[in-house]
Amino acid sequence: MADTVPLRLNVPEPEVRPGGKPDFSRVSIPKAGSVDRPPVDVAPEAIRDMAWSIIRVMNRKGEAVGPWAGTLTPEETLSGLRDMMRVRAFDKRMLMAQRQGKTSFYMQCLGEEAIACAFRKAMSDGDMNFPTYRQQGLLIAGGYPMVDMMNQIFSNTKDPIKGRQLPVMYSSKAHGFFTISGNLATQFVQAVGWAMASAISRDTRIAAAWIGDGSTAESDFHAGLVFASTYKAPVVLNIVNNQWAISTFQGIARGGSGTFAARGHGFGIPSLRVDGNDYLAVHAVAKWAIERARSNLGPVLIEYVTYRAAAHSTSDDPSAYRPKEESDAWPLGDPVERLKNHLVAIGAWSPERHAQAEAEIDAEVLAAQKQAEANGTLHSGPKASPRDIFEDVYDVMPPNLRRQRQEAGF
Amino acid sequence: MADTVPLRLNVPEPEVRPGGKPDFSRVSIPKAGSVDRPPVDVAPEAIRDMAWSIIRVMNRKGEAVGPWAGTLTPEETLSGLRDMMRVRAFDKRMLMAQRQGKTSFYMQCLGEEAIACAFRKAMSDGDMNFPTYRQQGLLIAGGYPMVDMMNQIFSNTKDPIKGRQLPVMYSSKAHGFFTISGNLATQFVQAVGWAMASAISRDTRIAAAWIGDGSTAESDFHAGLVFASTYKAPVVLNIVNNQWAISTFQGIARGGSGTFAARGHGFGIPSLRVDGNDYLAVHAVAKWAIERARSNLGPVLIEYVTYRAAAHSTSDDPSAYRPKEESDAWPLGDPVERLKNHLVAIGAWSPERHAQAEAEIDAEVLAAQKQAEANGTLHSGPKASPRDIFEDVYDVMPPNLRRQRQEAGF
Amino acid sequence: MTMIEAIRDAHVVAMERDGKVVVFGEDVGYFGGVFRCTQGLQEGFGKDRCFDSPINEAGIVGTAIGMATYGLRPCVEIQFADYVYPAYDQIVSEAARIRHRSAGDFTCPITIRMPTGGGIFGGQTHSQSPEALFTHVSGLKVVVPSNPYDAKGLLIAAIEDDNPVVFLEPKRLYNGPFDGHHDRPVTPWSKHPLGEVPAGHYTVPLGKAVVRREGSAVTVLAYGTMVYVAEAAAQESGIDAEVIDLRTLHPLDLDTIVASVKKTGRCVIVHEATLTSGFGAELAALVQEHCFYHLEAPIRRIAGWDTPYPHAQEWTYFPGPARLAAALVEVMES
Amino acid sequence: MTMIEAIRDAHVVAMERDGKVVVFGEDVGYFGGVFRCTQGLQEGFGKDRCFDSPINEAGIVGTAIGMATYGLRPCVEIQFADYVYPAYDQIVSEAARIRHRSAGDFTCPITIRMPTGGGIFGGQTHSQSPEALFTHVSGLKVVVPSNPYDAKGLLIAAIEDDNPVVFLEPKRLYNGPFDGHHDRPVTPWSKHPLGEVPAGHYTVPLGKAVVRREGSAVTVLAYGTMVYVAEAAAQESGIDAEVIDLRTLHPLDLDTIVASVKKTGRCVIVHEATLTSGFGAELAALVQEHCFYHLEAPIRRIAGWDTPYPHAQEWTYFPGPARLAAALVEVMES
Ligand SMILES: Cc1ncc(C[n+]2csc(CCOP(=O)(O)OP(=O)(O)O)c2C)c(N)n1
Ligand SMILES: Cc1ncc(C[n+]2csc(CCOP(=O)(O)OP(=O)(O)O)c2C)c(N)n1
Ligand SMILES: [Mg+2]
Ligand SMILES: [Mg+2]
Repeated sequence: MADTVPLRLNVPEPEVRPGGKPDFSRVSIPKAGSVDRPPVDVAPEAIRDMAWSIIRVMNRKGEAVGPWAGTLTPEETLSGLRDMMRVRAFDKRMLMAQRQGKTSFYMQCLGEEAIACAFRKAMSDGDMNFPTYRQQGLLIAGGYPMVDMMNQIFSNTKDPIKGRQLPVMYSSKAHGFFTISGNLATQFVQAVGWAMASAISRDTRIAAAWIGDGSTAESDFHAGLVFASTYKAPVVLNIVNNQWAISTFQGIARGGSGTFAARGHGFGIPSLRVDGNDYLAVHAVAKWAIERARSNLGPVLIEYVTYRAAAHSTSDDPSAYRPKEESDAWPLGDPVERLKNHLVAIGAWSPERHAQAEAEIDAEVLAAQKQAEANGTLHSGPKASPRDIFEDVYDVMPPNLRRQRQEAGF
Repeated sequence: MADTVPLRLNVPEPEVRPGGKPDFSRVSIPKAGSVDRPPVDVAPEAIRDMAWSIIRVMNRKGEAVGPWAGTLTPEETLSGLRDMMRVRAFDKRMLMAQRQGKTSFYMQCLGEEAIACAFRKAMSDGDMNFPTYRQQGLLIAGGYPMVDMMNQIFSNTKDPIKGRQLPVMYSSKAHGFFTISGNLATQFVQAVGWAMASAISRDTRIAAAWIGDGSTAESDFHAGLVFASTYKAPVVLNIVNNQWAISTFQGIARGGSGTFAARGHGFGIPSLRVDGNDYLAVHAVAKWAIERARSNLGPVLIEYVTYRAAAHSTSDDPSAYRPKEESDAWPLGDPVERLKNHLVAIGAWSPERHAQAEAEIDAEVLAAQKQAEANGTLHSGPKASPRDIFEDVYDVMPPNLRRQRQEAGF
Repeated sequence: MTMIEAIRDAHVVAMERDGKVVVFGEDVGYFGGVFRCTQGLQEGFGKDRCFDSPINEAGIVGTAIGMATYGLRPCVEIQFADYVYPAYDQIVSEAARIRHRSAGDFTCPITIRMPTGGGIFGGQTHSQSPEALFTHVSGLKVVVPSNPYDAKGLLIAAIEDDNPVVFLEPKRLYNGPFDGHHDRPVTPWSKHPLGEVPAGHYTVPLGKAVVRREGSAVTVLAYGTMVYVAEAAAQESGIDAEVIDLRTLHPLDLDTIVASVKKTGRCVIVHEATLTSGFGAELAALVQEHCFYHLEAPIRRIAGWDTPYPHAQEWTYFPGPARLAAALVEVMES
Repeated sequence: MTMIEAIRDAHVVAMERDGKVVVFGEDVGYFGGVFRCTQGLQEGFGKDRCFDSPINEAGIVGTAIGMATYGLRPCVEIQFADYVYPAYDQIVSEAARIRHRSAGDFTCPITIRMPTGGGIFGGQTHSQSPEALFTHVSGLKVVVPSNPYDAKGLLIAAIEDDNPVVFLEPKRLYNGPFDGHHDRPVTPWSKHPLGEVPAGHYTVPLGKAVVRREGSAVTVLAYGTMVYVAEAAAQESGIDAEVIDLRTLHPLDLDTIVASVKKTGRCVIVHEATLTSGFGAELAALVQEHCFYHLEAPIRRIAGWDTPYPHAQEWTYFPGPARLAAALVEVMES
């Protein structure tokens, strides 16, 4: 062994750090329309390469091209644009509200709007999402009232979850939105269980699991894949790769596999990779995956390639760990802009109507905010009841909690 | 959705259960010598197919053939045969000792002897194994005294771990054998950490992680792969696929991936599959993997295809869940018989010498047992000291334990 | 009926009454569990009501949670309580909190069964009693049956309960009421009145303790195996101890405890788990708070030592009748 | 110096003295941790002494264990104590037991740091105090510093200790001694004597409590943030309370506690964690056992309620000076 060279720890690093010039030349981006669309019952092995490619529909000219194009009418596409614009306007307002001290915390999904919005439109009522904190698009595109979201964010008297949870941790069974956990990845395997339950019950509903790139490193991700693979659970396993996990670039979670979609290959799960900033591509891929799951063909894994354009949360300042210009350099562009351009290109939309829609949506969000603020905000106005924290720990309050509630003076 | 067919849960089942006729026709077994031997610095992607194949060296005639042959001299091979015979004789004796009430519990590795024995010979002194309870071969092939193993099994006064642990849960740092845990899979990620430490320390030593087919479902398996992949840890990740996890066949852990080796593909880890009952193949593959790891080329994953010929442990009766004849039907044969035939085929061995070696080894094991029994067995003779259970909880005994030891009367 | 048979029977009753009850875990399907508590269920109810799971405790509990939020009532087995830790996050951060954090929008009616306790030469990883790690978690119920009758009734109640229930089965009691005299043969349940288990549906309510032995001198708080150790210690010491079998640790039947200690003026707590921060600490804290002016002696805790559960020396670790009897004598003398 | 700076300084001192000390965890490398406790370490010591880890707490602790058994001294960060549960199995079944189960053949000198406690509107997953889940596990040491001076000295001691140490940092104290008056501005550490932190190497020994406020009427047992709540409650109630800062929960400095309670005859325990089976239970059990004949009133526990830590109502949950003062008055009156 004398002539063996000493070992060295490999610590992956992003290409650039603050001060450096953003460089995404390593991200190879296939042409829109260039990736095949296999039949939904394709064998996983036959589409291996799709885990290293990127399904894209909109080309630079804004045209929808290739085999994945055509899953939405122009009206549906326009409604999709409006959903994304709503999400963006909502985020902007709530960020401001947090800065004004009306809530303790906020998380935007800036740049990632297409993913949840388009996915939601491919689902059916009754299907269930197990989301992370960055899928507000599922609620907004699903018609959940913005004012209820705001009530939650403001922890006010109409907060559906009674002030108990951190802002943005929504819950709505009726809207197919599982109660968000602050603990990363736990929902991933729960989604698989929900899907197994649907199969056990000879139901036709499917589940969708959501996770971030960084969180795929968590062990519950593995548990989800193991159970989904073994029982062929009717679940779509979504990985939102927005390049960052707080300050940590995706290479730390990903390791040597090249992509997150590749993780599915260890389990014989068909794995697709899609341009997460291309609303049409996301919709088409989601539709394909949901159809496959609902046809009892088992789970599908999808990696959405996107970029977290904003800070991780209001507690974060990304300029400490990545160049400010990185977001602009991101080669897949902005999802709202791109869908707008597409609609303009096909003659269904115009810059003027877009500006007008923006104004309408701003007004809509502002109206919702006024309505929500009337129910109070975190530090002023009416409040979620302190007495309420003793409820719902159990279905029936046990003696220890009754004693404690009394001691607390309620 | 009205015309959607109801979903159904897929619960994988083994081909046969007790009463059925064993059928391994699904196990496709490549010819010995037919799988290529790539250079150690090969790109993982280039050898993908090896995760669905089986590297084999010994053919039916007992010849060592193909590119993986030739890593051992006849003398080394003979010493390997003796190691396996020792392990087998040891297991047989200890099983009997358990039946005689000299210990509470025992676990054999019948049919799997080649794996640990051959792997050990490919390692260097200073390398560290993180084993499961079925790698006694690592100790025996590494020259750890049988009598010390027996002292542990009998929980007697010379038990190196002082009666504290279940039998077979050995520990020997000096022999590169990490203290076995009863909790499955925890060691897998620890091995990766040890390897990372070696790299951080600019050392040249590598680690080997061990896990069973069933235990790959555990989350620590994932944690191990994630960290190994990201930091390119110098570790060989060994999966012993002996077809069963107590009563559960390997399909429950494996799911849709076809093999366990495939798991590595999700992480860009080169993954090999080898005939676990072929001592020569195991040695060659282990050597390749260890060389790769030691050359700072990162982790390698190896799936050993074998069969758990005995009960899971002395607490188990496999006739309740698999046909008694299944073991005999196992198409990869018996590792001891096969290596013996090879040695006979190359003229280095004979049935007579084999019978003689068997007798010698039996005597050796019996002598060790006598020596160990002189130090006591679980229920008779001298005993591990009760006072000792208060030691080693911490480096220095804290006040609560001092009080308790006193209360216990020691 | 043995405790194993009673548990099996509880499953059958629950599964027959409610098609939403599903059962899974490691080796629980075809084989029926390493302790055989689920034997026959797969055959009787089909592979999608009872099945083998991969070896991933987080996955077992995590999928069960998903199923429960769908509307099923999973009852899952962790092969040994010692292996529940990988599932701890799913239990603590998820099962226990889903109702509260969603204000009842989602609920999580799951039962998590696991064999607990030592005395079978299982060493540190087949002997643990982790109940205190669950009693500290609001949102969970924690149950420890001590006999076949209770095991069946409590398990049915647990499965029917709308909250997550951790159900710890003292494995040393599976086949008979073990009192800690490991050198004597164990009486089988067939010879014990609590081995008489009615057919069909009944429940033993969660949250209710029971006085197993009336007495006036000192109250012994026990659960699981320790109930029989306490009975033996009372008898052998000749001290007229009142033995309370807690049955449910959370919610705790404090009324029964307080009434007894106020009557006897003395209290000894016994459990097999490690002493420090064990459930006995909570019991001692409550008893001294609620019975302070009635106490004539310090509350004593007899428990496993603050060490891992040893293999060869397990009877040194196990809080048997001799240790408990000595404590009773001591408490009577102080 | 703030507590964050003190912790950073402790890392620097430990890493400079011993090349075997390595530091990793989520966001701790380039960025220096979400609370910035490891800022500058990667730059100062290189990428293989301080680095970002994948988001897998079991992996962080599991690899740290492997490294420790190799011979390094890893000091790892769990981003919030609320996220330690996925690592619970590695801590409980492995780190805590390796020395014992191998009879000292392998040892596991690791430090697991984590910000703990609430009061920052973090909701149920950024506010928890899980210390009792570690004090029940023999083989672990459990430390909770309450000020910059101690934080540095205890952290250096923890890193140098040959046992696994769980090191809980009350995040509400990072920038100043918070006494529970959330409506008042917090005094920065620069204005507090315990914010004066010597340069270079020193240790505060594990296992030694300290009397923060001498008093004769009642003993208050506190740690972390509650030390300041206790001081405030004493002052505001006018009751001459003796406030003990435990600093290390395991091993516990029982002598200091017992001496104080024997002197005052009364005891109130306060912690932020949920009441039932919290560490206060163990303290109450010990105090009544060791000071029974000196106690003039029941020991009271003031703690977080048995609910998840709520977001908007966190000050209802938080055991502030008003609640503690009321308990002091009550204890004095009974
Ligand atoms: C179990 C657990 N560990 C750590 C955290 C702290 N944390 C919150 S978000 C986050 C990063 C997640 O990154 P990613 O999965 O990529 O999602 P993204 O924020 O990019 O959408 C971390 C480490 C947590 N919430 N839960
Ligand atoms: C965390 C944990 N869960 C469950 C068990 C119980 N258990 C012991 S061995 C075993 C089967 C393991 O099968 P496999 O990994 O295939 O290894 P083999 O026994 O076949 O060598 C199980 C479930 C355990 N020891 N630890
Ligand atoms: Mg991300
Ligand atoms: Mg196996």
